[in-house]
Amino acid sequence: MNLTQLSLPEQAIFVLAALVLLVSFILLSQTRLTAAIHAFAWQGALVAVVAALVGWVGADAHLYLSAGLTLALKALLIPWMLHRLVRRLDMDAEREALVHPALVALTGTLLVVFAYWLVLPLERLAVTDTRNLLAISLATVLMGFWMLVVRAQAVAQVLGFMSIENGLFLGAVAATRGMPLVVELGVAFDVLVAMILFGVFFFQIRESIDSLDTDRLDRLAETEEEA
Amino acid sequence: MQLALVVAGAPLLAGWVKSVKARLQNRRGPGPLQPYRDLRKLFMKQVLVADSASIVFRAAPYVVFTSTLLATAAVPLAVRDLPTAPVADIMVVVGLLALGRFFLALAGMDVGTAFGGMGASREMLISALAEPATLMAIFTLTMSAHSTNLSTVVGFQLTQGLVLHPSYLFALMGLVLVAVAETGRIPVDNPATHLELTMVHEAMILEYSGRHLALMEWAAWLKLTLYGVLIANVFFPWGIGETTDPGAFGIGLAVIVAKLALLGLALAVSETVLAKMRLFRVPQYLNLAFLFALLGMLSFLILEVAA
Amino acid sequence: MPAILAPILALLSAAGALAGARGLRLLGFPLFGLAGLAAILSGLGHLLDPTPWSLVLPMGLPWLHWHLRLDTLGGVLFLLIGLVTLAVALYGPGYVREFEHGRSRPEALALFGGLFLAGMLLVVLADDAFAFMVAWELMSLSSYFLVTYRHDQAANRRAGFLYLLMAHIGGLSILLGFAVLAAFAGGFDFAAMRAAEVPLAWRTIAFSLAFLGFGMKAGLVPLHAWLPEAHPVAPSHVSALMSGVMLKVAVYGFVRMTFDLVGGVHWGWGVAVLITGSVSALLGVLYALMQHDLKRLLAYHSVENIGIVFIGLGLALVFFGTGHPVLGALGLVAALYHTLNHALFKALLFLGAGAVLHATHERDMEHMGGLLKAMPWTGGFFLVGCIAIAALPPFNGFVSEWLTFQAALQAWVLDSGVLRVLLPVSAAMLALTGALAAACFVKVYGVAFLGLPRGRHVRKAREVGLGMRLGQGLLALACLAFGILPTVVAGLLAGVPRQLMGTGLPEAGAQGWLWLTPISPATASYAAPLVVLGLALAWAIAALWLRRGEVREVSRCEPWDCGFSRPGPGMQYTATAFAQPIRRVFGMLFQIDEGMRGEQGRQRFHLQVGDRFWGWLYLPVERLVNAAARRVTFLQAGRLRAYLGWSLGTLLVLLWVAA
Amino acid sequence: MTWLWLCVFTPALGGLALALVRSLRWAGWINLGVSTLSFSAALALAVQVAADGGFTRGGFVVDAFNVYLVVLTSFVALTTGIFSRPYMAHLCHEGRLTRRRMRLYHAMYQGFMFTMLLALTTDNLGILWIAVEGATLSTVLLVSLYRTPGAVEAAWKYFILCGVGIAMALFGTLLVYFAAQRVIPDPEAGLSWTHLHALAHQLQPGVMGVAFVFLLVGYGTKVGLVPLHNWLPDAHSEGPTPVSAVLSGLLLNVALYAVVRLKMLTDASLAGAGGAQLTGHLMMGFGLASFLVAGLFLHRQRDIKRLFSYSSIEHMGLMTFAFGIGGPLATFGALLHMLVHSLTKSAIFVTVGHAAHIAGTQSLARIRGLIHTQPGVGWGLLLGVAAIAGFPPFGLFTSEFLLLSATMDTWPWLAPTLLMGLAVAFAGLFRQIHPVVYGHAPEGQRAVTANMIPVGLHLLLVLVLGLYIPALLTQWLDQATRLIAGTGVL
Repeated sequence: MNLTQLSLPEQAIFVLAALVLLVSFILLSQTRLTAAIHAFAWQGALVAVVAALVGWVGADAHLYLSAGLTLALKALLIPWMLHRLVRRLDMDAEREALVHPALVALTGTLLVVFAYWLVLPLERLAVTDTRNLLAISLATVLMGFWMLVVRAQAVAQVLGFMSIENGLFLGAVAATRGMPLVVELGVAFDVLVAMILFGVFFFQIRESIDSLDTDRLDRLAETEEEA
Repeated sequence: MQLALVVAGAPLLAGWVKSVKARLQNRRGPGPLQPYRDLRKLFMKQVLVADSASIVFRAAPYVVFTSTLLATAAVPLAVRDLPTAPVADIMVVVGLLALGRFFLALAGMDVGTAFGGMGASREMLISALAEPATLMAIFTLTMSAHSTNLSTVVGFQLTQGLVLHPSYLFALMGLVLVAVAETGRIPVDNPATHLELTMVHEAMILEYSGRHLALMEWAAWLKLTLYGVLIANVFFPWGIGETTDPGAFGIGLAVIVAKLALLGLALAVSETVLAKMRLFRVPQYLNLAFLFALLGMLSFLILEVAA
Repeated sequence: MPAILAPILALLSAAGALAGARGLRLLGFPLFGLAGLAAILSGLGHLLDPTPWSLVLPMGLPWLHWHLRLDTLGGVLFLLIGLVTLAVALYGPGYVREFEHGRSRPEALALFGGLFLAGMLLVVLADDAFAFMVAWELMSLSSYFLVTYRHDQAANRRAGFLYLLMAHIGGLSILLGFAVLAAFAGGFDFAAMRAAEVPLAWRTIAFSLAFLGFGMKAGLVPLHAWLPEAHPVAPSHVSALMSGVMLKVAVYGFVRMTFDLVGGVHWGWGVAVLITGSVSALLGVLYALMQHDLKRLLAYHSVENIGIVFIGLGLALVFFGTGHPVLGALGLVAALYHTLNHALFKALLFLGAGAVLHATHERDMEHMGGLLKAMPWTGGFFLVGCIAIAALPPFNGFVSEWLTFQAALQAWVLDSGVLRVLLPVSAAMLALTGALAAACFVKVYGVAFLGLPRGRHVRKAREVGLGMRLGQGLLALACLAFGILPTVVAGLLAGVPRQLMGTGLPEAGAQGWLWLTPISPATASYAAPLVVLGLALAWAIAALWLRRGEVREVSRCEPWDCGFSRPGPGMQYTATAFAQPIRRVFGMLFQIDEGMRGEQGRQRFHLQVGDRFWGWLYLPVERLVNAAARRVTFLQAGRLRAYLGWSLGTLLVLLWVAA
Repeated sequence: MTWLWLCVFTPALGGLALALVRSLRWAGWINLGVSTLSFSAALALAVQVAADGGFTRGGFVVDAFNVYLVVLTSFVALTTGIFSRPYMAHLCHEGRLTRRRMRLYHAMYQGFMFTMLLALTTDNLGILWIAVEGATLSTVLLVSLYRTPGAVEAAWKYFILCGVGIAMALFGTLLVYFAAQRVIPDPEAGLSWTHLHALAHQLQPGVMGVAFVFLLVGYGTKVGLVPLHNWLPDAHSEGPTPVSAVLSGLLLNVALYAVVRLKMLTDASLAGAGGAQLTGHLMMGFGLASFLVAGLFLHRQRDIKRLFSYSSIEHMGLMTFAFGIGGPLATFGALLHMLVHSLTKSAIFVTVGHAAHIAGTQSLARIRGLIHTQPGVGWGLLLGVAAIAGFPPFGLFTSEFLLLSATMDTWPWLAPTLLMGLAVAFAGLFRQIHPVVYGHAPEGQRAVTANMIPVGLHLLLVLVLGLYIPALLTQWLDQATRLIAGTGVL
């Protein structure tokens, strides 16, 4: 399809979705924690706005609700919690060196391509006209996953995890105009609980290996058990 | 009847071999009847039994003697179809001899002397290695005769008349070698020696005296005769009596005596020219015997079974 | 009488465990004996009248209940199990009394002993694969617990582990064999399997799996390694059951599977079985000769005898496969006969060894000697066992080997020249085996029971109690009976091939009960009763004739020994010394570690004779598994990111596959 | 219906209540009471279902497939509760746990049970997802309960791996919803399993295929399929023993249950497009891989709980393989295996808990001579291992027997691999356990007050199931088989 046929808000949706993807690239390569947290907050906000716009275009009310939920949770609450944690663990200045930034980013783009290739046959089936977002959302999910793989820092991993959630939510909004309400509430609740637990764990990890570098959590391995 | 003859004749064969040997070594050895005198002397003597010996020691001579006796009973001597023949076929004969050997060896170990054990150990080794060769040789015969009953085998030989079987040649050689080993003659064992380290048979009966010793010796001679008769009658059955009437019997008797005399001669000669071999050469010797027997079997299967 | 009674009684005897430490003696063994009696009766019943007895228990799978069935073959096994069990039940109480105050209490013996017996009986009764496997593994598992009963020695633990492992592998391969048949039969009950039409290729696969599985249990070379480890370490009455009966159950399984279920035997299988059997027989006896631990030696002899049984089975397969049913039947009867015999005399010998152990707490023959004087009864029974296992007339071992020879000697009827050569050669190996076995038991008896005592314990040895003597006596009597009345026994056994393959031994008893003529009177005949009679007569005559006159009395004196000084116990020939020539001759077959140890002056000769197959088969397998295990650890290096990488990779690959 | 509510929501309320109860003694008993209540409700429910079939109401579905799992879950919850009351109390006295953590433990224990039962009974795929994720969240703190470095590490790995995995499952669910929208207009019903199952053949094969991959990876992580299994041994070995017992006995089952439910949908939709084998092949591949790899891992273990967690992976692999084969026989076998495996495995973990308590360590090298020190525990462990190794007359043999014959019918050349794997696993298990049970006990090793009732009960049940499967159970399993495989075995 070409954008010209779409109404302005729809075009806006695409733009914003593209921005979401961009943010996850930023997350991938952003090594300063605080900055990364900000980026994540922006991603949450973008997703929320997308949801709202989709709801406005498709004129169904409950998307507003879930948009608000996302905004509150992903754009405000969680980033705020993370900030507090980072400050309490005084790691504001913490920065983590990426091994091969270029390679990481390149792989990221490959993942995007893969997502597109995968989703292409599916998109034709979508009832909504915002179906192309499915590729973006899958890409975001995979990027989040990839971020978990390349970033050893616990907070960064949490960000990756959360951005996966963002991607999922985007997908839900884009492909199916959101999930049934009870499900979305449940998911939101789970995410919140998860975040709290993450917070607890930061301290537990910190006190066990006085750092948040998860690569140093390698006590439980099979390879060292040379019998 | 015939059994009694064998039993009576056995010492004669032994004596005959001895005396011939003496002649060959140009000594004036004892006459062929010497063994009888020995027996009489031994039977008269009082029996001494080592105080460490158990019941087995005292029972052994009788078991050895009787089992050998029974084995002999199954072998046709002068006449072919004995009433006793079907009781035991050739394998039972072998089994009975083995029984005798078993007790002989046990008796050897009973007193608890070093020599007894040594003799027993060696005897069992030799017999164990001899067994397959014997069986192989016998199989060759029995498979061509389709029977393991000796009288049937002999009968088969007679009926088919003079046929040159290459298999029989090998079987014969194998069996002769085995017989030499089994009866404890040179080059495997030397019945005359009491030199500690070379004894086999003698070492086992070292502690015996009196009638026990007599029985043991007698059993040994019986065994020798038995193998002689076996070889003679199975491979060269001609002249053996078909029926039990006295005439045939007489002829058969004369013939078999002649055959045995010849065999004894051959044995004596070989014992004079050969030297006793080391114990650990014996396996090779018996392998040779087994090889012959196996060749006999193969040549039978390859050359003759088609016929 | 209903065959189900025996296993029920066996299970009840397991309840003896509840009655505390003395329950085994007071409750377990009596029920054990009753179970044995029941087994004997129902076994004989089915030998006399071949109509099978069958029953369906509402157990197991909803759509596959337990089918039970007892036919002639099962009857033979029942008879066998019953006889040994009865003897063990008589023997046991005296033997286990000393355990009641030991560290490992006898409840376990009672419980698992009963389960063990029940398992064996149920294996014979089972008429569908599921019940068969359940009973089979019940047998293995409970016997494993019996093997590890004395688990405070590390060696016993190792033995138990090895035993259970190999039993399990064997069981799995049997299961697979059944599965192959079931795939064609469309059901797991034996009736369907009999009826099924299976192509030769799959038949061969099923046969190979059964051969592997049952052979492993029966202890065929090279899968025998567990046997000499496991059998000796169990309490002796259990060793008697394991060596005497359990191996036979494995033989039963093989016969059932090959001749009955798979059917349509191929002579090629026979060749494989024949060769394996010959090798096992020969190596078994050679390894046995090298042992000086009495029970271990007996265990190796089990390998030998199982080999002989499989020679017979191989002959049967060859003859059936080449269309000579009568000869095949002869081979089968010979094999079953030897199975029966081996059960009797091996159980007898193990009970004897147990009695010696009981009296002297000594398993090493190098410390025994002169036991015959101390324990005349045990000594006498043990002698019977030795003669029987050495295959000497007039005892039972000889008869079965004689039959095997007779079967092998019929090779001339075969068309294939290879087979014609193979059969006599295997027969020759059998002969060698027999002779070596004789040598081995001369050594055993001569060293253990004759000569002078070599140890303190042995000097203090006393004859064992009445029950233990009765148990041995029963088996000794059975050995003699089965040796003297071969015609009757062979006649009974001939019912098995008649039922399985449709041909019996028409000629076997044709000449009356006195004459055993397997093929025809002209071919071969053996009149055991007359032989015994002859022996007795000759003995009587000789004795009477010689005992006359004035030289009757015997006077004792010290041995002459070529005039050497009075021989002490130390001067006797030891078991190791006895076996030395044979060790020299067959040296290449053993892993011999021989030499002098210790510094000058106090040097000691030491000798270790090992089983070559450890190096050839077992250790390599273990190494292989360990290496593989080390390989896979890369999956789990302990780093979370690596794990996440695995997940992501998996996801992407699968997506790529799916789309 | 009331029974269902009672059964599912009692644990939820109980969990909330326990979060408030301060007294330790009471907490333990309340925990027991709640479990008992839920279990009896489950029994009543089962009887009701047996009487007049399953039902779908109020967003819940109860059919033969999940009812027996519900009973199983609540039963294991009960027996583990029986075990854990004195055990945890003892740990608390030893000072390894503070009172606050004990409260956390009890609350979370019931919370976990709630999520399990919810996941089993809900009709809504979304709620299923939420429940499974909830299970992760409720157990992750239990895994790190000891606060040892190892425990924290294990918990973190468990959290991240399962969280991410589950996220994938959510995406899969999303795709299913996406496919559903074209056939089910009502958005609320779009995730109802019953509706989907009814119309599954119309669902878009392409979407469903991709969706299934996401779901398999997602829930498969929780099942512990190689190579997604890495969290499992850590979590099992570092967490408290009752937690390991319920994780191994229940959580894995529930995850597998989810996979199977979704497989049914996917198969139905793929059947039209011809590629019906996709799901089966995927599951067989995963199953076989997990089975073999885990079997090899067994040989290298040094920690007794790790050992048995690998054995769990192995058995889950076996079940996955069986479900992958499909067909009535294999399915029946797999269902039976789920039952007997979780019974046996939870019993084993309970015994292992006592063993570790006796020896004061979890290291296989230092636990010795259990039979001497405490025959009950020793025999329990030995028999449990014999059962888990698939020895008759224990129930696992039955299921493995069925599985093997099914393999023989469909994939004959896979059967030898299966047997080899079984042998390897068996050897690995026994070579480790043998010295632990037998041999001389080290000096000063004392018997402890062990409550072997749960173990005995479980093993007895497994034994009975090996000898005779009651008609009621047969009926359930057969109905479940019909549901999953189309045709039954009877």
